[in-house]
Amino acid sequence: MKFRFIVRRLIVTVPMVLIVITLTWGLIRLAPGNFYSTEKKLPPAIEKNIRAKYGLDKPWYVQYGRMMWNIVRLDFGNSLKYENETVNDILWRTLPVSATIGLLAYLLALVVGVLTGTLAALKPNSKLDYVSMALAMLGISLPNFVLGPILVLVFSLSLYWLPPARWNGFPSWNLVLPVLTLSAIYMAYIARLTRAGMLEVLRSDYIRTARAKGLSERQVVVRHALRGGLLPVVSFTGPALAILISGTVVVERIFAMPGLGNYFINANLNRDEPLIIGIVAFVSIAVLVFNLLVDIAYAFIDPRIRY
Amino acid sequence: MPDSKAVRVVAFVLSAALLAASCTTQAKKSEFFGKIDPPAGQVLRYITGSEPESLDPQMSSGQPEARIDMALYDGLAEYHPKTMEPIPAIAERWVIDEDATEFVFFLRHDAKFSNGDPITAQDFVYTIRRGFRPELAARAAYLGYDIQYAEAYNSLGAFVRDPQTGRFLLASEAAPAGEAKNAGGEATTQPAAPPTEAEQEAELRKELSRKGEEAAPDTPFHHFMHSPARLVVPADEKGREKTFKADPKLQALVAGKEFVPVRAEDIGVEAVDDYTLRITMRQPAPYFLGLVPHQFFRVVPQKVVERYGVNWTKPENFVGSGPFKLQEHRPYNNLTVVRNPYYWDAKNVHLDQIVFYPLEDQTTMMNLYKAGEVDATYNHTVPASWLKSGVRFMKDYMDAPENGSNYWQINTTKPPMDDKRVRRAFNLAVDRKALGDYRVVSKPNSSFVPEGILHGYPSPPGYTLNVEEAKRLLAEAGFKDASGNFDPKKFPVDQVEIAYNTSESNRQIAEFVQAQWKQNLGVTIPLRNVEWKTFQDMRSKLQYKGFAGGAGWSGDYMDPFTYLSLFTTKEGGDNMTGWYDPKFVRMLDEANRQPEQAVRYQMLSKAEAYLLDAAPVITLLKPATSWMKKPYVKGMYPNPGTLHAWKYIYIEHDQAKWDQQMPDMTTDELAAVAAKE
Amino acid sequence: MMSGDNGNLLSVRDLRTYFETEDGTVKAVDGISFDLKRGETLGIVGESGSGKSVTNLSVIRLIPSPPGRIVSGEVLFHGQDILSLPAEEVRRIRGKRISMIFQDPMTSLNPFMRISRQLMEITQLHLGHTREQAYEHAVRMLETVGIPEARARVDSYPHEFSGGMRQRVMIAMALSCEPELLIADEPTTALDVTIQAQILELIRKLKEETGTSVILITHDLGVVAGMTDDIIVMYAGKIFEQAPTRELFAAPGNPYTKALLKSVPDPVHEEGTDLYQIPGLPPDVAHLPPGCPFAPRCYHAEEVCRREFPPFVQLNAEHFSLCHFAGEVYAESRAERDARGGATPSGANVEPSENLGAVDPSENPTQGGAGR
Amino acid sequence: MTTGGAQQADVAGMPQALMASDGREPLIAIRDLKVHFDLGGGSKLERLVGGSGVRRVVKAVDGVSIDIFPGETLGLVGESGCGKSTLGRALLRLTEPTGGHAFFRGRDLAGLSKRELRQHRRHLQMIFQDPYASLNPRMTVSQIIGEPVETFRLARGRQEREARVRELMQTVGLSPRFLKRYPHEFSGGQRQRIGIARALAADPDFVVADEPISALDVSIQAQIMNLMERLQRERNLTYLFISHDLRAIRHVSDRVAVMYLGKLVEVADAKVIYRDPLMPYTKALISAVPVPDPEIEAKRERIVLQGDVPSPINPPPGCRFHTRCPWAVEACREVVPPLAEIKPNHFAACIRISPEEPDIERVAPSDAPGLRNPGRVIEQ
Repeated sequence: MKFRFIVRRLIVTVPMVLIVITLTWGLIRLAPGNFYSTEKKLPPAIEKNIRAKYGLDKPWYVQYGRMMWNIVRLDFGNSLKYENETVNDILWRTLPVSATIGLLAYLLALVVGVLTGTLAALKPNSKLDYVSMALAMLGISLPNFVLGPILVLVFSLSLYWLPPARWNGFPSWNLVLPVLTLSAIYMAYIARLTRAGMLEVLRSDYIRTARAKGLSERQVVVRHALRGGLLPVVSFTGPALAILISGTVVVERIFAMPGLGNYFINANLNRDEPLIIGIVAFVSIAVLVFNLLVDIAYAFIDPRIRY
Repeated sequence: MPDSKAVRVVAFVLSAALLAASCTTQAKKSEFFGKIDPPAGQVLRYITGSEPESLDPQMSSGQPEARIDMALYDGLAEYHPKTMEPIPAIAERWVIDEDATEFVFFLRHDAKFSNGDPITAQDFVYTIRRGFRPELAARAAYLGYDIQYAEAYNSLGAFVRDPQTGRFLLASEAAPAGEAKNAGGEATTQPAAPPTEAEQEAELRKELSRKGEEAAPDTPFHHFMHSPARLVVPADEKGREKTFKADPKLQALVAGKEFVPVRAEDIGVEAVDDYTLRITMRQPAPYFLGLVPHQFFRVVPQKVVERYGVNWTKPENFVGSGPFKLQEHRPYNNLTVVRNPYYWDAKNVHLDQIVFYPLEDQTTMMNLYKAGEVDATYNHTVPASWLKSGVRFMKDYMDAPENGSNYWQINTTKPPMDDKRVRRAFNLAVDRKALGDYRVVSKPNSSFVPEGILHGYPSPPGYTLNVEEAKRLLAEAGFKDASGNFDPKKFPVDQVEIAYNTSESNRQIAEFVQAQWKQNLGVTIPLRNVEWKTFQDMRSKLQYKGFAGGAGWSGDYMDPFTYLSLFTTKEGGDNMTGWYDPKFVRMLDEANRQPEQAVRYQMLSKAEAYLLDAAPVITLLKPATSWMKKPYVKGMYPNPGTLHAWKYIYIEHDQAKWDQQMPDMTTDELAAVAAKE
Repeated sequence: MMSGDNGNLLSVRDLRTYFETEDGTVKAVDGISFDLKRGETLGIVGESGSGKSVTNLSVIRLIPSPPGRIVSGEVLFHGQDILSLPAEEVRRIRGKRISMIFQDPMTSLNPFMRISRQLMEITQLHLGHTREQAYEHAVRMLETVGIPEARARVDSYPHEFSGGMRQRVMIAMALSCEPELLIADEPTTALDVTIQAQILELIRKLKEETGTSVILITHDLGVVAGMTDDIIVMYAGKIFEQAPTRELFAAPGNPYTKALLKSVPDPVHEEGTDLYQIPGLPPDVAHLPPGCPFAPRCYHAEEVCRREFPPFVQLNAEHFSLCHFAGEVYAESRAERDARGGATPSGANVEPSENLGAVDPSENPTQGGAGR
Repeated sequence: MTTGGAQQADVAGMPQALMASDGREPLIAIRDLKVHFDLGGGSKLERLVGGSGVRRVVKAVDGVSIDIFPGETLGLVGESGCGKSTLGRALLRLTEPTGGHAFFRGRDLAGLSKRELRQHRRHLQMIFQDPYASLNPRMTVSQIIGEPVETFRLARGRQEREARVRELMQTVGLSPRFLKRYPHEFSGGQRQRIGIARALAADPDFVVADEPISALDVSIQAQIMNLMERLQRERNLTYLFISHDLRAIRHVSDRVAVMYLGKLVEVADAKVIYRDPLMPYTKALISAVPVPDPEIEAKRERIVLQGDVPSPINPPPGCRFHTRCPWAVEACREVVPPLAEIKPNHFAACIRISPEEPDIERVAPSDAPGLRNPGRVIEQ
């Protein structure tokens, strides 16, 4: 019963998000420093004014309660650092940036990864297999904070082909390098997953059955093998989209993209509590929803799965 | 599995890519760094540093904001593009009284906001009062605390009034002579008995008669400003109780009195008429003029601010006062400003547009610079590794000295560093020249105030390497063997450590100095790496042992006082050494009462010598600005604060006129720029 | 086309299928020849690694390549060599004229596809059925193999069926195009006894109804005993013995067959004595000794067995054995059978075996010379 | 439960021997043992979101009582999913029973603490179906076999341990040369020998052999069965031999217990049960075994059961076999037949037979004599 499963999962999601938020809130409090502390020490009177302005002089349970009440209303309040911006504004402004980079990267990874993975699996130990898997290894072993600068070095600083950083809307040449950088590892993983998945499926008994039926190789692959072979890719998508968020953090940093990840780093450095809470809540909801979607997709693809 | 083969292919592809990249970079050996391709028209693309916290000039305190605010807002004075000394802006001229407690600014009559509204003295009164509003919680408010009653208002103070007579209690009545913190100069010399109204009147008359011809006419407010300072106590009951607990005498004094909260109107800022602004200080503050160009004092439009609240700086609501106005703001990506046609000096503004890129990652900045996507960067933007690879020899590299000082703090409250001799010894055991050579961009700084940046300031002789003297001092402090010579084994290295906040350059300096001490004194002080916020916390609470590395102070204004005043607060503030000496504070006060700049500098120099002798810090380096600008960007100078008055800057499309080196810093060239029009 | 088939539906001649492994060349099938007449059932018996499955995958060219490869031989189907046909032609034979059932019904059906589609696919491909025709045909086939409420269940997924039901689906699929040859590769090994009985019953029944020839591959001598006309016993990629079923059980002419028969506990005859055990381990097919591959485990082995590869001895018209001492073993078996025959408690069992036994020696009195 | 350190039988819990035993004490006495796996469901919340509201319970073992006597081999036979492996595991508490008792020398294993259980494990060992999956691939043979020796402190010092491992290897027919090899270097049969050696290393009294030969080649099956029989004679072992292979069971067992969907349906001497099965399921089972003799195969009357084994989740009420039983009558759907002594030492669970009328073929078509006189009932 899929509907029941979805409802149950959603019900579980709510307390999980609240727990994550509470933990985050606690951790911010444990960390030393404040959003207003700078290199130069503030006179106590000014510090007091700031604390009063943002309600930091209230007891912790009042602050916690107020935060939770805000969250229940899905209003995370104003950023502390950028006081004329609400967290919701920031989320809505940064999300399209991160989503553009992330989804483009994943889409590219999916297309290239599945294609090369399948071709490699069809001719194991061939030249194509070696080359594509070598590239996949490269993708996996090169962290994006290494790959990004290498791409920049080659394409921006030596060849002057592509801009080395900055967001310039969609579509734009500025997207090429960050998307490639972010995509590489997923491409590599997906290629390897597809190859492994397809190899396993192609070895399986039901593929032998399909061949024994007299189907052509193309029919065997497309009709019978692909679905099972891509299951690992589907289940990878959930965690991948979650990792994607952390991946964009690095890539947004390298390429100075005004996305969620960049804000998240700065929010943490700034101890910008509402912003941190807002992003954490948003990301954890997104991760849970992604995983749920993947599980549902899985159930549609694999009829054996029942929840 | 094809993994082993894959590894080989990976290694090959990687090395090929890197080889290709390094070949192409080396092939293009150039005098300039990267692509030199001026943008079409008068557009400047500039990297400002972090995303500005706020575009509200009163709300920010940092340099990234200062740079943008300098485009969006004008003040009474502007920074000189080379020396950073104040030059006339909205104020055509100004008059400072003899003991530097009163500043009168005469405003130009054609200054306008970007919506065309005229800028008057009332706007400055509003702006300055606003900056001190406690509810605004402006971080930079402390910069103006020397304005009469500004601190009292900002920290929620209250005057004390006798309900019967209606007379306000004076600071001099409560404070013991010589320690009156809030009192003006006169207060310290006045008798403890309260003066009568008549006496106050007479005093004031005498006072006013000293003012020169230029002074603005007298007003009741002016009268009030120059009457003896009133006593200020916390306005809230809790705070008062705390104060009284510490001072029972004060409690007795105020018993039965009523408390009148200090109002914005009580601050020493007065619009004498539409175009005359008078600012009165609570104490002599000749350095205040250096602060006037600071964004905190730049004028904002009252109507717009009050109408839109925190959102007034959003592009759709924005009204400014500077040479440029806000066109687009996409946080963390770009902030674009365009020419403000209402600007009083609009005809002398050369650029049509400035695009500020808020970036924090140095490599990214340099990538953009090299790729020709930006025209100039802010200071300290060239990563150390790039510097070493030769960028600093390029013609577009700027490394002028900076208004800053890098030093280490010493926790003088804990043994063995509570002994002045020990602190001096450690200062004497550092070879600053070697450190400067090692650090590449920084210069050695033996004294505390950076040497040679402030014109006319005679720096006292600081610390140079003298190992013998250092050992002698340590032996004298008790770390000696039987024969009376210094014995490194006696030194309690377990009670001392070098704490520094996580950063590559801090680590390098820490290791270097550690090695110097080991070599020169035979003492190995352990290193401790601490995250910034924690580091900040342990420093301000004096919880560190021995040394806190990585402290740096960049001057708020061009005056030695911005450095020396660090040690006028005992707790809190940026002192963080625990060293406080009333004598030192008195020396500074006396210097500040000197109207003559040269004499004042002499006296400040003496105070600095006194500070160096007490050695609450290890002086080390003065930073260089270290940034880059394309040769076609003209009118932009490596000044000590890397703050540029944008109206002087232009894009030179004639290649022949491009800068072939760091721009000339003699002030004549500025006149040439102004003449260009 | 029909001219040269001698009534044989399938003739395999000197088939060799080798696998390249890290361990060297594995001669999984090494020179196998047999004939299958129309309407007959052939049993191929052997332990794992004996090459029995590879033989049959080779027949319809389903050997995964690499690592496998058919080195030589002919597979004459209606006199036409499948091994030399273009791939396209072979695909037209697969599933239509020769179809297969595999060991594990749990994994042999595509878990992601509805049963109906899997069944329709094959008739759409080979018989040119429209969707509707194919669907109706699928339902009919499921009814034929005894799946209750076939119409209601035809759109299920494989996992919704039990193991036995899935094997029925496999059979339905295999018989969809009324093939001339059905190859059943261990069709009941993964099933429980009661289900095994059902499936064997079903194959038997369908075979009788359609006249399809069947090759039944199994390791279980019990399964082939009741199902087949002829039996091939394989060991280490070679045919060790080949005979009509009754003959083989009554008078095995090869020590391996004999040992195999004795090592299976017989629930009817056996009286709790120690089971005969074949010593040693199955051979490592990649590294075979020069002589008889079974020699190291053979009770009858002599020096010559270890040295020389044994001859394929014809014991009578239809009985062959790969052994240096085939004749002796055969004689020995017959003697044992005669002795046992007299003592068999149930008279019903005696008669047919007596009949069979009586024929053999008279026809081939001089077969089985050890020296050949 | 008493948990005293006394070694002698727990008098209060001492079970009575149920089976004829020639006066022997049973080594293992199983009483009403149950292993239920709760799959959840049926909660209010579930109903709220559209669930069926029925709790799903797998009754893998559902009230089994039987005695196993010293030195005998009890064969436990049944189709996959009938619970025979779960019963074996529950006996050793590798799976925790959810009800009932299992006495070892009169001591209830179910009541033992983890620590006491570890002490008892020495006497109770297990051999698994898949010898590869049950051997740690990262341990050498010497370590695998030596582990129980060490755990139960059966040897002093390394040398003694090694000697014992060598001896064990020889006992199971492995060359001690292979001491330092890893499981993957062995064939299936050899691995099963390793598994047996490991089980023997603790010097047990009782061994549960869970499908020990199913994964092996025919020629190797005989080797392992013979090895096990030899070891039983030499070491006076008691076996619970679990298998779905009726021919193997028949060969190795003294007595055979037939299990169907979590319950025992027939228990008798091996010879008797094959020659003369009473319960319809046993009859069908035995008739389904293919005989490697074409003569017999040709003549045999087979009872081919229709349909599949029902799911052990919420199994059918009444006699669990009634859905497939050719002899089932109305009462079979309702009455759970007790395991009763139909003939001396021959127990069967079927209401259609009784001691008076043991042959179901001769019972009147809709009669259920078992309802009138079930015989000596040992299990409800």
